[in-house]
Amino acid sequence: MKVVTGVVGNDIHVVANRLIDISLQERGFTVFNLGVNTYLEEFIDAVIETDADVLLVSSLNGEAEGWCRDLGILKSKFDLSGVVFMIGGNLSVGEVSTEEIIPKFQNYGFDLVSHQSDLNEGLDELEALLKERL
Amino acid sequence: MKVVTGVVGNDIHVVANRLIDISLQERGFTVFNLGVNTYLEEFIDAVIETDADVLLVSSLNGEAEGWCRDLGILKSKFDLSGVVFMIGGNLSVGEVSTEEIIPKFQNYGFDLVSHQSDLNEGLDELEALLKERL
Amino acid sequence: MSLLQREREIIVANEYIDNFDFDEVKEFITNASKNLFISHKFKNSDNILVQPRGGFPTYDKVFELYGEFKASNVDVLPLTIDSNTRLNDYAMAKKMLALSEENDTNMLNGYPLVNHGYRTTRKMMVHYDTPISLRHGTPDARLLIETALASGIFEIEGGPITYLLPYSKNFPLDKAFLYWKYVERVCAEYSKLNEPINRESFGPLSATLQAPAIVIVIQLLEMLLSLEEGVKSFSVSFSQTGSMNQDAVSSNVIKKLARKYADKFGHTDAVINLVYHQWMGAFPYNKNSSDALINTSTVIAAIVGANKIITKTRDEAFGLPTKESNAQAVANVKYTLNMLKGLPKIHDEEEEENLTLQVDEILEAVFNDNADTLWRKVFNSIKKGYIDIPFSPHIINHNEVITVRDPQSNIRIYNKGNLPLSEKSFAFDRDKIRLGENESVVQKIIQDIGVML
Amino acid sequence: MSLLQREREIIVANEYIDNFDFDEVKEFITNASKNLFISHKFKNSDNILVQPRGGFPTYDKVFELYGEFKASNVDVLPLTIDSNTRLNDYAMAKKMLALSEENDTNMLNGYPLVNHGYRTTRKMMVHYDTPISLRHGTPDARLLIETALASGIFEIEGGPITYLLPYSKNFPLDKAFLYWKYVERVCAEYSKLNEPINRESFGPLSATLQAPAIVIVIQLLEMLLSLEEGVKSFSVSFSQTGSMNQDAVSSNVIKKLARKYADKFGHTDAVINLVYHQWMGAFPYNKNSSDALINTSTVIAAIVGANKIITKTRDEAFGLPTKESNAQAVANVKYTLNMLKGLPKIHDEEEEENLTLQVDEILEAVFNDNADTLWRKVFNSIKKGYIDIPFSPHIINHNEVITVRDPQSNIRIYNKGNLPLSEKSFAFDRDKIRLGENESVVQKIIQDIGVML
Ligand code: B12
Ligand code: B12
Repeated sequence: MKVVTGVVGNDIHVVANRLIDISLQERGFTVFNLGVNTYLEEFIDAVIETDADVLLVSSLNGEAEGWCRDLGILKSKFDLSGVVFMIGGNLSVGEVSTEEIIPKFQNYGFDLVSHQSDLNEGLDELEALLKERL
Repeated sequence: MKVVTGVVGNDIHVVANRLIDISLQERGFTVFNLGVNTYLEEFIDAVIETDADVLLVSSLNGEAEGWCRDLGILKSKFDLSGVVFMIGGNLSVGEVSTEEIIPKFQNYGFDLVSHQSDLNEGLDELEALLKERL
Repeated sequence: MSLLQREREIIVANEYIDNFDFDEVKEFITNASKNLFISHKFKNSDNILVQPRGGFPTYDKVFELYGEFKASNVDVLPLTIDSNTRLNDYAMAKKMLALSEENDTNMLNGYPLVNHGYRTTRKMMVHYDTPISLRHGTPDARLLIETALASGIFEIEGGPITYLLPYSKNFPLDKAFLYWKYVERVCAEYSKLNEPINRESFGPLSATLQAPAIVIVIQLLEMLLSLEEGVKSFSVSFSQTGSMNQDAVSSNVIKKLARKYADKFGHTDAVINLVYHQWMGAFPYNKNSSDALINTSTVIAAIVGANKIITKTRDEAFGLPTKESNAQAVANVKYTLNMLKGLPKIHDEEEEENLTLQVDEILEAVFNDNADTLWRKVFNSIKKGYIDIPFSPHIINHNEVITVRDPQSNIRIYNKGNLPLSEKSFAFDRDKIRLGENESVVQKIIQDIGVML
Repeated sequence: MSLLQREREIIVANEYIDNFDFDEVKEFITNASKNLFISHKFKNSDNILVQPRGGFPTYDKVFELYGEFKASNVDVLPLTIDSNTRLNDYAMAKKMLALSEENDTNMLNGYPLVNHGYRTTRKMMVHYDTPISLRHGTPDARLLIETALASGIFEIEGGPITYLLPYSKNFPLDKAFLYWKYVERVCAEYSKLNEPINRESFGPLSATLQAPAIVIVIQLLEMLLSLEEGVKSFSVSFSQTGSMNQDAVSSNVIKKLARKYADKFGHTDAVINLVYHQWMGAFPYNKNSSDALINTSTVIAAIVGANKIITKTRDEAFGLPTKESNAQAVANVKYTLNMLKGLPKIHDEEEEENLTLQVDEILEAVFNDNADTLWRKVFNSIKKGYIDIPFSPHIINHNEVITVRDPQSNIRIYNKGNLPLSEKSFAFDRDKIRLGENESVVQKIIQDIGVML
């Protein structure tokens, strides 16, 4: 399975990104890590280029809301129906409850949304979904 | 003006008692300090013996409620109508609001009740009342 | 039957308690779980043990409190006794316990252990299977201690000096010595059955401007009086002074001298532990400030290398803490101790030397008293004012020693009263004091009492 | 017109800002209140200055935030810039500012200063009449700094290394040096008009397992690059390491070496201050634990003798703090600093010696590079991996240095990559590392990142 990952927008928090890279590899994924400060277009390009199964976006500094609103538009331009879109990290500026955030990002077009939760639990969810889709 | 003071019941917190003694003297009162661990009967005896104008009771360790319930009975036995009864310090076990405590101790027979408040403000109140009564 | 045993029979024949079965108690202690013994835990732990304070009138409330504490990963459970029981006023305690139970309010500021009795109380102690420390403040604690030990409480705080001078107005001091001798002997006796019973002295005293030298002298004397009777596990203690450096100095000196004097008196096999009390003086009314104060105490305890820390809560200024805030305090302290790493070693040679000198000077005067036994020497020394603590409510205390803080907040002796200090060791302290212009000593003392507000 | 002035004219001719009146700005700074200058406050205060972090998208929210801070008795106000402005993306910042204003939500994680402009911003700064510190993380901060200084913000954080390696993925390093040279020169120029503008370096870097030697090398180099351009007031900084002893060692060494190298390069008249950042790494999700962590940081800052402390809040793990909890954090820190007395002096000769050795070794290699100017030497050293920080997102960083914690939680160099360390000074570090049985370095690193959780 191929995963494209990275941190969206003008966000340079790299620590989680490094750990995610390691964790995905440990779980047997082939990882294309675009690193921090990656724009949505770059993610989509990479997904298409690598024919990835999963796009796993991180956001830590609260910018995600601003950068991900246009995901729907981008998705509609390409046929990405087979790709799982996942986002996680710290998804809002200031403290907002998970219940409020999840539907918002689902509306943007993410299949899996994980706010301030454990990385391993998130990746378990991802694997479960991938299994389901097979 | 003569003041009898002390700490009621099985309460041995002496620090406030020392400061009250000094503060009363500084304000020109003649002080009869019975110290800590003083029972209600002893206070009343001392008031009568010294012909005091004020009985100023401290309680710090939360026992006051238990020891002061019978003040009314004691007061009714003697003619103490000219004496100002005051109590202050920390008047309940656990955290209880001042609004709840003041009427309770007024019912017991205290003219002035001061819970967890500043000593000087309390003594100002006392002097104001004494002036009024003249 | 030994004399002691005869006295014990009399003590437990008290109208407020059910019949006392010494044989059963002996058997219970012999077979008691090691986990109930703090002496065992001290031996097997590298970490500072965390012990809160706390006690409520009813069994159920204490049971719940312990549940909360356990959930916060507490190391040692406290049982704080109410102030009536402390003054042996079991009648009043009984009355207030009844009122508390009926109305589901707290009419007592602690657990009336004698009234509850050991058969009831032991259930709770065995249930939690965690060391319990008895905190009281009782000059005549004979019945209380019998009940405590029979309940599975294997650490007993107090002593003839530390539970008298700050805790009583006129209880006869010589009696206190004899009653505590009884306590020591009972503890020593039971110590042979299983792990040792730990005795702990109460270093905070009146918790207000206590000079380290006097605190340490009293700690060492109570330690010696206890070891003399056969106790094998003893904790000396002191409370946060308000100066981090003075805490470190006190810690270094008390550890060194406790070992030295224990050995000197032939108790080389006794284990000595150090207990640090979080700030014991007047607390701020702002609860966030209290949290900050408590956390700072924790950091200092770790730096000075205490074996146990006794905690306060953010409710301190207001009244007995709720079980929730008490448990939260434990959780916070545990977090801090866990997270706090790379602790430096602090030494201040000059301060340590002078403090050692002061302690040695006072102790020498005590030992030189010509009474025949140690407790009588100590008794005489207190009467003479060789030992004199500020803010004692007790009539025997001289009340001549005056202490204030220097600019670094170290507690310094301003007036030495009858303390047998040399000019040199006294001048070391006194010369560091600075009074403001037009500042009276009384004003300074009032300010210094409120140093944490 | 000087070359610099010509460059400045070009910089401020930006489509996102109104016209920039240099003469008016000069006059403003010349006559500005002394209270706006932290350099002035450093000179006239014996206490650690307390500075929170904080910024919101809209003017009104920052204004309110400052009001809260002032009520908590803050010493230095922060202005944290949003991450779009940091990467010179003024268009995105403008869009998000508009959204924030319309919907009264925060669509930016800081204050987009360039979009607001200096005329507006200055009103607020003059109103509060308190030193303000600019916190950004911008490699090309030329326009931002012009705007800040014109607004009355007289402390500028950052530097070509510390605001690049942790804050950027691929911004060209050589450009960063030149752009920061511009910043230093503008600061130096304005420093002649009134009190000096203070420059501060950002020691926390990526806030994750930074080895003290590397931090200090970078601090000293940014200091020298700044003083070289005429800056007269400079703050070096570092953040809590996780080991109290390592913090004390770092503090002693950085203070000593900053003075030494400043003097050595002829800047004897420059004032050097030390700033301590409360824990900068991953925060616990338990807010009580965060309070405890923050308080512990405060105690350490006081012990190590910092001149300023930069605070965090109990909301750290969750998101930008509310103004209330931010102000509460300041109040708590102020309480602790006030109450904390009798601070001991901590020294660890062996550790200090080795850290000094490591710093000197790296600096020697940097200075020995045969480029003509200091900034080029530093540039080459980073390219060669003589300077290499863990967890930098930047492509120029070698990412070969690996650090982990020893059992006392000191950060130690496990893999030195190209760091020009002697066998001896490296072995000192490396020999202290203990991996658990079957524990991989990666596992250890993950655990060490989460050391405060
Ligand atoms: C270290 C740090 C920094 C370092 C970053 C260094 C670097 N280059 O990486 C420095 C100091 C440079 C920094 C800078 C800034 N930071 Co910062 N930073 C932190 C901090 C303290 C720790 C982050 C970290 O490394 N954690 C350790 C890693 C392992 O954990 P993590 O990042 O939380 O990731 C875990 C989970 O989120 C999850 N996860 C992450 N992604 C994904 C994805 C999926 C799919 C799943 C399932 C899970 C998952 O798994 C990870 C591993 O457990 C956090 C606060 C905190 N969390 O304690 C703030 C924080 C993230 N920073 C913040 C901000 C705002 C900034 C700044 C904009 C400055 C500012 N205004 O204060 C700048 C950023 C500039 C920019 N362009 O982005 C905010 C974000 C605000 C918000 N969301 O509301 C935070 C939350 C602090 C705060 N409360 O204000 N920061
Ligand atoms: C020091 C102290 C001790 C010392 C006392 C030494 C001594 N002999 O004096 C020691 C350690 C020995 C001690 C023991 C105990 N203490 Co104590 N102690 C304190 C502490 C920390 C400070 C008290 C103090 O000295 N304050 C400084 C003085 C100057 O302030 P103050 O006492 O508050 O008095 C001021 C005002 O109240 C006011 N005031 C007082 N009286 C009056 C009267 C009038 C008319 C007016 C106007 C004003 C006024 O003016 C004073 C000056 O500003 C308080 C908590 C706190 N406040 O921080 C607990 C506290 C008073 N203790 C408490 C308790 C329960 C005990 C114990 C029973 C043990 C236990 N169960 O925990 C034992 C008491 C045994 C007994 N028989 O009484 C509780 C009381 C609980 C309650 N009310 O709900 C408190 C509040 C702690 C707590 N939160 O649990 N204690």
